[in-house]
Amino acid sequence: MKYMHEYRQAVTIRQLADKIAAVTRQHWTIMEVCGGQTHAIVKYGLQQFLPAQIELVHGPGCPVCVTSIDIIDKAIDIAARPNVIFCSFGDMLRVPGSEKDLQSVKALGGDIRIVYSPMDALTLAQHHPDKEVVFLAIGFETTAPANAMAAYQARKKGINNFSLLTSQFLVPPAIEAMCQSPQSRIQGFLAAGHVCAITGYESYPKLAEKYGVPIVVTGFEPLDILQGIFLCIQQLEQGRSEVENQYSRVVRQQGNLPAQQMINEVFECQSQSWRGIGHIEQSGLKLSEAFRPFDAEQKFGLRDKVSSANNKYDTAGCISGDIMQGLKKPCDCIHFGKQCRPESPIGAPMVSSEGACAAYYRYATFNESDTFNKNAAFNKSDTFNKSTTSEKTTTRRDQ
Amino acid sequence: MKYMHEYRQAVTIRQLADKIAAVTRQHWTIMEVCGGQTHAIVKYGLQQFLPAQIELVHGPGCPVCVTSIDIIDKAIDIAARPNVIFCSFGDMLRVPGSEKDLQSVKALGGDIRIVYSPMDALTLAQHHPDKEVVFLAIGFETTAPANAMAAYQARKKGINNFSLLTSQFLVPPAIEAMCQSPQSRIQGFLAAGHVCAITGYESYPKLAEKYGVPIVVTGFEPLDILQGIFLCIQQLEQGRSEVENQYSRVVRQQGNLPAQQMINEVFECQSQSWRGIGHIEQSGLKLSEAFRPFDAEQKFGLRDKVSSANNKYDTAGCISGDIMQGLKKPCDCIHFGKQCRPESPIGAPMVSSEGACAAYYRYATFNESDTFNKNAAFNKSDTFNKSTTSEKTTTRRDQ
Amino acid sequence: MTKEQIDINPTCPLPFSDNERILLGHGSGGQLSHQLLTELIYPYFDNPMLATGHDSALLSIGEQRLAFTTDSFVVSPLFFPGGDIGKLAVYGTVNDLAMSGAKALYLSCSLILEEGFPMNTLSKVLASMSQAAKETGIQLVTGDTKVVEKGKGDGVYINTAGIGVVPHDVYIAPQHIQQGDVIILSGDIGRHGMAVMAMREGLEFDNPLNSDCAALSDPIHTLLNEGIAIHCLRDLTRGGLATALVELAETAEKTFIVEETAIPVSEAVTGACEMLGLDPCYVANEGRFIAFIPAAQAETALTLLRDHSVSATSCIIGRVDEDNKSQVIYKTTTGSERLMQRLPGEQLPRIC
Amino acid sequence: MTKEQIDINPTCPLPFSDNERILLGHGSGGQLSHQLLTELIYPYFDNPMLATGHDSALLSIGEQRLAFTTDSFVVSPLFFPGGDIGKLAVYGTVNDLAMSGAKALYLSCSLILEEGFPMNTLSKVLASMSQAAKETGIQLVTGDTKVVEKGKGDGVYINTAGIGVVPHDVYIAPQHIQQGDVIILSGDIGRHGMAVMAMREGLEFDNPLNSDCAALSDPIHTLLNEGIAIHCLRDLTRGGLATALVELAETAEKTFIVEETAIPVSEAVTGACEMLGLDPCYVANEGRFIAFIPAAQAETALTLLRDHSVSATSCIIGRVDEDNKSQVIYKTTTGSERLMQRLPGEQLPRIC
Amino acid sequence: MCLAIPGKIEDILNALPMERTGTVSFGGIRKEINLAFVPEADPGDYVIVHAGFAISKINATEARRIFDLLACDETDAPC
Amino acid sequence: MCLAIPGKIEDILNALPMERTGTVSFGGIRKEINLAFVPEADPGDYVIVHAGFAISKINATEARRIFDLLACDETDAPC
Ligand code: SF4
Ligand code: SF4
Ligand SMILES: [Mg+2]
Ligand SMILES: [Mg+2]
Ligand SMILES: [Mg+2]
Ligand SMILES: [Mg+2]
Ligand SMILES: [Mg+2]
Ligand SMILES: [Mg+2]
Ligand SMILES: [Mg+2]
Ligand SMILES: [Mg+2]
Ligand SMILES: [Mg+2]
Ligand SMILES: [Mg+2]
Repeated sequence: MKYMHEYRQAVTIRQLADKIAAVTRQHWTIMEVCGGQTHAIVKYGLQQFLPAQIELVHGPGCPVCVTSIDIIDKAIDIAARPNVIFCSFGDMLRVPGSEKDLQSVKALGGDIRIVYSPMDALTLAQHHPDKEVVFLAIGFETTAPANAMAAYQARKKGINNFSLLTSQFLVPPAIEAMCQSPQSRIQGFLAAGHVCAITGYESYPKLAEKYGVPIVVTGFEPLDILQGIFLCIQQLEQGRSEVENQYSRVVRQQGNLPAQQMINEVFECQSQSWRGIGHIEQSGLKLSEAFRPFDAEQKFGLRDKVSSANNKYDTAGCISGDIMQGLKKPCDCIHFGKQCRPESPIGAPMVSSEGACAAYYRYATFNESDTFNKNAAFNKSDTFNKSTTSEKTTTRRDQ
Repeated sequence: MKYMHEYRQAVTIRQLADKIAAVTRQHWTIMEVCGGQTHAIVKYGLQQFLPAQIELVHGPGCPVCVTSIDIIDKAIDIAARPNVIFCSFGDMLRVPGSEKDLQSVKALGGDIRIVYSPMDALTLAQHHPDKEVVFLAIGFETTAPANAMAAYQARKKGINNFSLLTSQFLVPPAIEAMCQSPQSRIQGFLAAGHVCAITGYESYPKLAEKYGVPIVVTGFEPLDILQGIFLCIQQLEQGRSEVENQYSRVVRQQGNLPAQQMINEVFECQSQSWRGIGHIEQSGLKLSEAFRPFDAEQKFGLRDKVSSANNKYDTAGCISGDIMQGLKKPCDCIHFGKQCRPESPIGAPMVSSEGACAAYYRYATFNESDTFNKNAAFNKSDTFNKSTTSEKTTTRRDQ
Repeated sequence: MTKEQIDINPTCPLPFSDNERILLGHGSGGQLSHQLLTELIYPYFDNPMLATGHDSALLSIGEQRLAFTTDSFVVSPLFFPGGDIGKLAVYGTVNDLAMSGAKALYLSCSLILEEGFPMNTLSKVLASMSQAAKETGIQLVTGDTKVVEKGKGDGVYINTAGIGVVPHDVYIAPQHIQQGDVIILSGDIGRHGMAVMAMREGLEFDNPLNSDCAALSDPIHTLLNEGIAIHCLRDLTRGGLATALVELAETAEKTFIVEETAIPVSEAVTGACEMLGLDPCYVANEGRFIAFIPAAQAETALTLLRDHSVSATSCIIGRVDEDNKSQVIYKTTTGSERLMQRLPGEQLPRIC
Repeated sequence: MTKEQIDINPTCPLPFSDNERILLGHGSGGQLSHQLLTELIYPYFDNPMLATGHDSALLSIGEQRLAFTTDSFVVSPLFFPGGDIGKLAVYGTVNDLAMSGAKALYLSCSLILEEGFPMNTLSKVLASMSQAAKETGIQLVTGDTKVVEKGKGDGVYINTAGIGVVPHDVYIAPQHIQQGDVIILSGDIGRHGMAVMAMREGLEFDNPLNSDCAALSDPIHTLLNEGIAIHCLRDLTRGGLATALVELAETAEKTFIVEETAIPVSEAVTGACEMLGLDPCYVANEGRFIAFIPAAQAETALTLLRDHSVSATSCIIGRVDEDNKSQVIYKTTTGSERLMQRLPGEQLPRIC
Repeated sequence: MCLAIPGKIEDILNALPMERTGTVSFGGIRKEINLAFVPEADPGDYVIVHAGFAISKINATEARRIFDLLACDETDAPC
Repeated sequence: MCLAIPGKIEDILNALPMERTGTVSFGGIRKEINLAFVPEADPGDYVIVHAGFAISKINATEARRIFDLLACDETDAPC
């Protein structure tokens, strides 16, 4: 496929790897913000092409991972109701709520459908006027225009049996929050290319400048990611902290204006709770006043319902929040590869194949010291520990 | 089992058969009113013990056979609704309505349960307060007290998610209607022992007298039936038309007073439609005013709904009405054993194993001229034709 | 590409109207099952072995004579007095092999599990299968496991297929039934069907009514070892004694005469059948068989059978008559005669 | 007598908590399926043949060497581009027999029909089975039909079991995999799973994407007839290529090295997988196999395989390495290496 | 119609008049049966049961009559 | 997050601005995709598609840049 496979060839990958090795002189910690990038890094074994001094940490950019338990519990509540068709993207079905997951609601008879697009859910609503069709509208800025369009068309066409349970996140406030954290070890960011395709990157220079971090807008193919790392390391070694656009074939500086307009028409900013991380001011999107009739929480009387704080998952020692803030790695978690495995996840990052834990588990790197034992439970002297245990630098780059 | 197997022994059967042969001098046509008796006659081959002059014709005493298509269609309507648990005695599931039967509603997902007793349906209603539980309360006077008790207890205990779809019949008005019919060939009746266990038989003498027919209250075991026939033939040969009680071990003259009281408390008489026969005045029971909240027709807004007159079954040449009035025999029907078979009934009497057609089909008498061809379709020179074709007497006995 | 656009263009021997659908009765083992097989399934698989209507297929591979059979088990409840679906699944196939005179050697097991089925219940079912396999000396050598979505199964369905070896001098088949053969029934009928139904109907029993669920291979092999010339065997399952007799009479093109008074039925089964308006001759069994044996060997055979607990109350219930009318004449307890029929659909409790 | 009162007292090797239940993933052919088999099912049937993890069991009866296998088929939709459940049910068992080097002779067929299933659809399924059986020369000799209540099935489930004869000089099994063997894949992967999923997701194709659903017996028998010393075969079904490789590496206790760039994937499958976020190595196939062949015979084998349309694009995707670590090393298109894993549960479309 | 079979009352489970039930045995089986319509029937008595309700108590003397009659016929003695 | 893949617009199915859709081909498959957010993209153009929506038109010149760059490095020529 054009614009895809040419970015996965061993020859060019090797060339870029050599360029990276040539410029790297110090230890650097870089975060790729987006889970899709994490997935590609692990799937294509990109760590193998990097010098030992480059440490990649994995950001919070996986909506499956950061959607709060509260929302999952509300989704489960709604999906279990008799007259509801509950629509969701595939991976959300396995995310643990405080008691169970959507998959088990389905196993008990709930009408839950996996859709490819929010518009598919809207079409279902048109075809089933006797049912309430609810779409679990998760996502970052990339997905927000699609979710917005579904609400916009529902209102325009008077499809009143349709509603959205929203859990939408914004990237820049999360980056800023991580930069402000005193524990943060992140020295540069690979920004999420598909988010920037919508938003552009005009808000990044002031972040780069304020916190002294280079930010490289980066694509998702192996070659994109390596080039993003190269540009980032080059800046770090040269003492720069600027915004660069590696993904220029897709991302324009001002982003996608019609899509931004749609977001603004349908949504408004709100404080948002990130699973494992906590509240971040102005980091989420909710339906604006005019679209409130399409808000599932309101429609089903769940606006003020709060899940019991005591849940079996987040109290179980899952360190997903630390992982998504670049403070820890999956193999630092005592459950990783033991109780917590893709077939029986404890935390959300083990669910989505973009979640850092699942990606690490699934695409284990080959290593002479036998990464996996036969039962696929990880042993302590794990490949992935290598980089984290090597040097626990907390140095923030100052310039 | 006591009071059962001792009434099925070949030796005593043979003795009674000899007694019957000894008293029979003329051709007599006797109707056993009850389907349970028809079943026993055919199952135990009792015709083989009777002289050729005794012709048995089979009455309308099978509630599965006489429940109107209208009620079946209403049952199907209710049973197909999503929030309903529909309860019925087993055989009713196969009775054809105007388009389909309850069994096919079940096959399409309707929650239909077979119960042994009306009280089981009431218990279901208690266990499923979120569902409407509807019981298809069919039956003659024998079943009416049980149906009444279910309604009585529902009202007493405030089980308001319970209701009855009633189709209840009374025997004496039907006997009188048959006696009044100018075509009737019936010269004596075996009255239904279990009906009389409830009602007693104080209403019969005036019928016997008015229409000049002996009426013998008769039980259900082979020996009971043969004794009933013996007593009836004895009267006929002696020119008497009285009421006798063959089934005195079970039936008292005044019947079961507590059961009668329960019927009177819960039900009131109404004109009733008998499938294949038509309306007979005061021949049915409906819920009285105080129990109207437990009337399923009222609860589901079906009181005034009438089935389309045009239905695929009753227009198909089924002669069930004639059979149940003693005017014809199953083998006179062009469909018998061909399109109409127990696995694919056209009319109701082919459904219940008490229905005359099903009983004839199932318990075919062994006969040298090969009763059945291999496909189990009946050929014309059928055993059962023997008696009907022998002498088409329409003589009514007059005295 | 939608479902409708796919053109599979089958050569369909029977056109059905769009609303002809499978009914529960098509699985009852009676008349509807018979029609489904003879009118729809057999015509597609033009194989004489299928039409023999035998419990298992007889295959010749090289010098070996093998018997091969399969059954799926879909019973509810999964556990019932005297047995469970696991036992049934092993015994059912062992018995079908035994009905060809074969020694059961190898078993396959395929599970269709419903999403949400408790692991502990599965464990119990497997334990029971394991024990039944050990007891009957059959080895489970291959298997398969599928999981279907909630609401598309009933806990667990089990399919087993079995392979056995048939000795060279054994020829057991409906076609070998002879005039003058006696018909031996291995015990009282109706226990399995009534034990299961009674559990659903909430009937209580004086002494627990257990399913007859059992392996039948031991008594059969005793008969063969002792030189009894068995002409035909049939285990009584769905459809009951009556359906088995009618099917064999039709396949063998013989007339059978059967005596109601000779057929043993326990008090408990009688009581339950009378209460629900059922005929024990049509109720399912899982550990009973009928055998067609030359009259001259009848007494010896009975003596041998009665030595096994599973066939301790074996008795003669009828004989094969001279004429060849493919029918079963049933002499009732009152002394009259009538023709036995297949079970039409399923037996529904008769109340009114 | 209630359910609870029945004491079946099983000897359970693994205690489960009451809320451990069967998940859809237990039927995916991946890690959960593997756990179910090794931790629950195998311990009950202490039979070395089961643990070989082979496609079919190898039996010796007298002088004969037989292969015996079973599978249940539960696909939805029943008809999909390039095939249907009837074809799958015949080919699936023929293929499992072929994977032992056996010639498929006899088939059993057991149907579990859901009440309300249209007769016409059943007729189409049977027509398709019939045609597939004729085409592969296997005879359907025994069968069974059950009907379950509406809401306890999914139209039709089909179980087949098959018997085949294994020539005396053929020894095909995971245990015979040798260091230095090449791993041949018989064609492009992922067609069946994506054809079925695309139908559910309403994807359109330039040229219709057909399931690879096919019988694999012809190319296998050509290899055997031409004297190729096949060490092991495995048809790729649920769990895809990756799961098959991992299972064989574990059973054979060998290390495989597999090249991503050598694995053929059609444009259509690639496009659909990229769109839905799936990995073609984990997508189901129904007409592909891998063969382990001595390196010296690799070119001859490829030439022979390419002569059959069903294996026309056969190619070498890897080899068996020296160390015996029971693992599959996957060389990615970028030049990196990682370990291949089993499919964990089922593959859900990944969107976000 | 009206399938009804004889059974023997074994014990009374609920003595409230309108809710009277008891265990009735039928050959080898027992079932809880509603006895509200046979207040006169006690443990040891036989009743006829239909649809879960006892509808009549069996009169043992009357039950013997037909056999006495046939026995009489047999011996040709005046009964 | 935000799995998005490149595809080529083949035709426009609905030209109404807010409902604009077209057939997009991805390797060997085609699917109807919402094009409301890429009014500038026409048949023949490549777009990046996420959750059924085209979110950006691919700039072919920019796409070549990395390869030109690497080719330059290779030859050590000044680019
Ligand atoms: S391995 Fe599991 S428990 Fe540990 S951080 Fe990851 S998701 Fe949480
Ligand atoms: S045989 Fe069938 S069609 Fe004829 S009268 Fe009887 S029920 Fe009606
Ligand atoms: Mg059998
Ligand atoms: Mg079988
Ligand atoms: Mg069987
Ligand atoms: Mg399998
Ligand atoms: Mg179920
Ligand atoms: Mg296989
Ligand atoms: Mg198999
Ligand atoms: Mg297989
Ligand atoms: Mg069978
Ligand atoms: Mg279903």
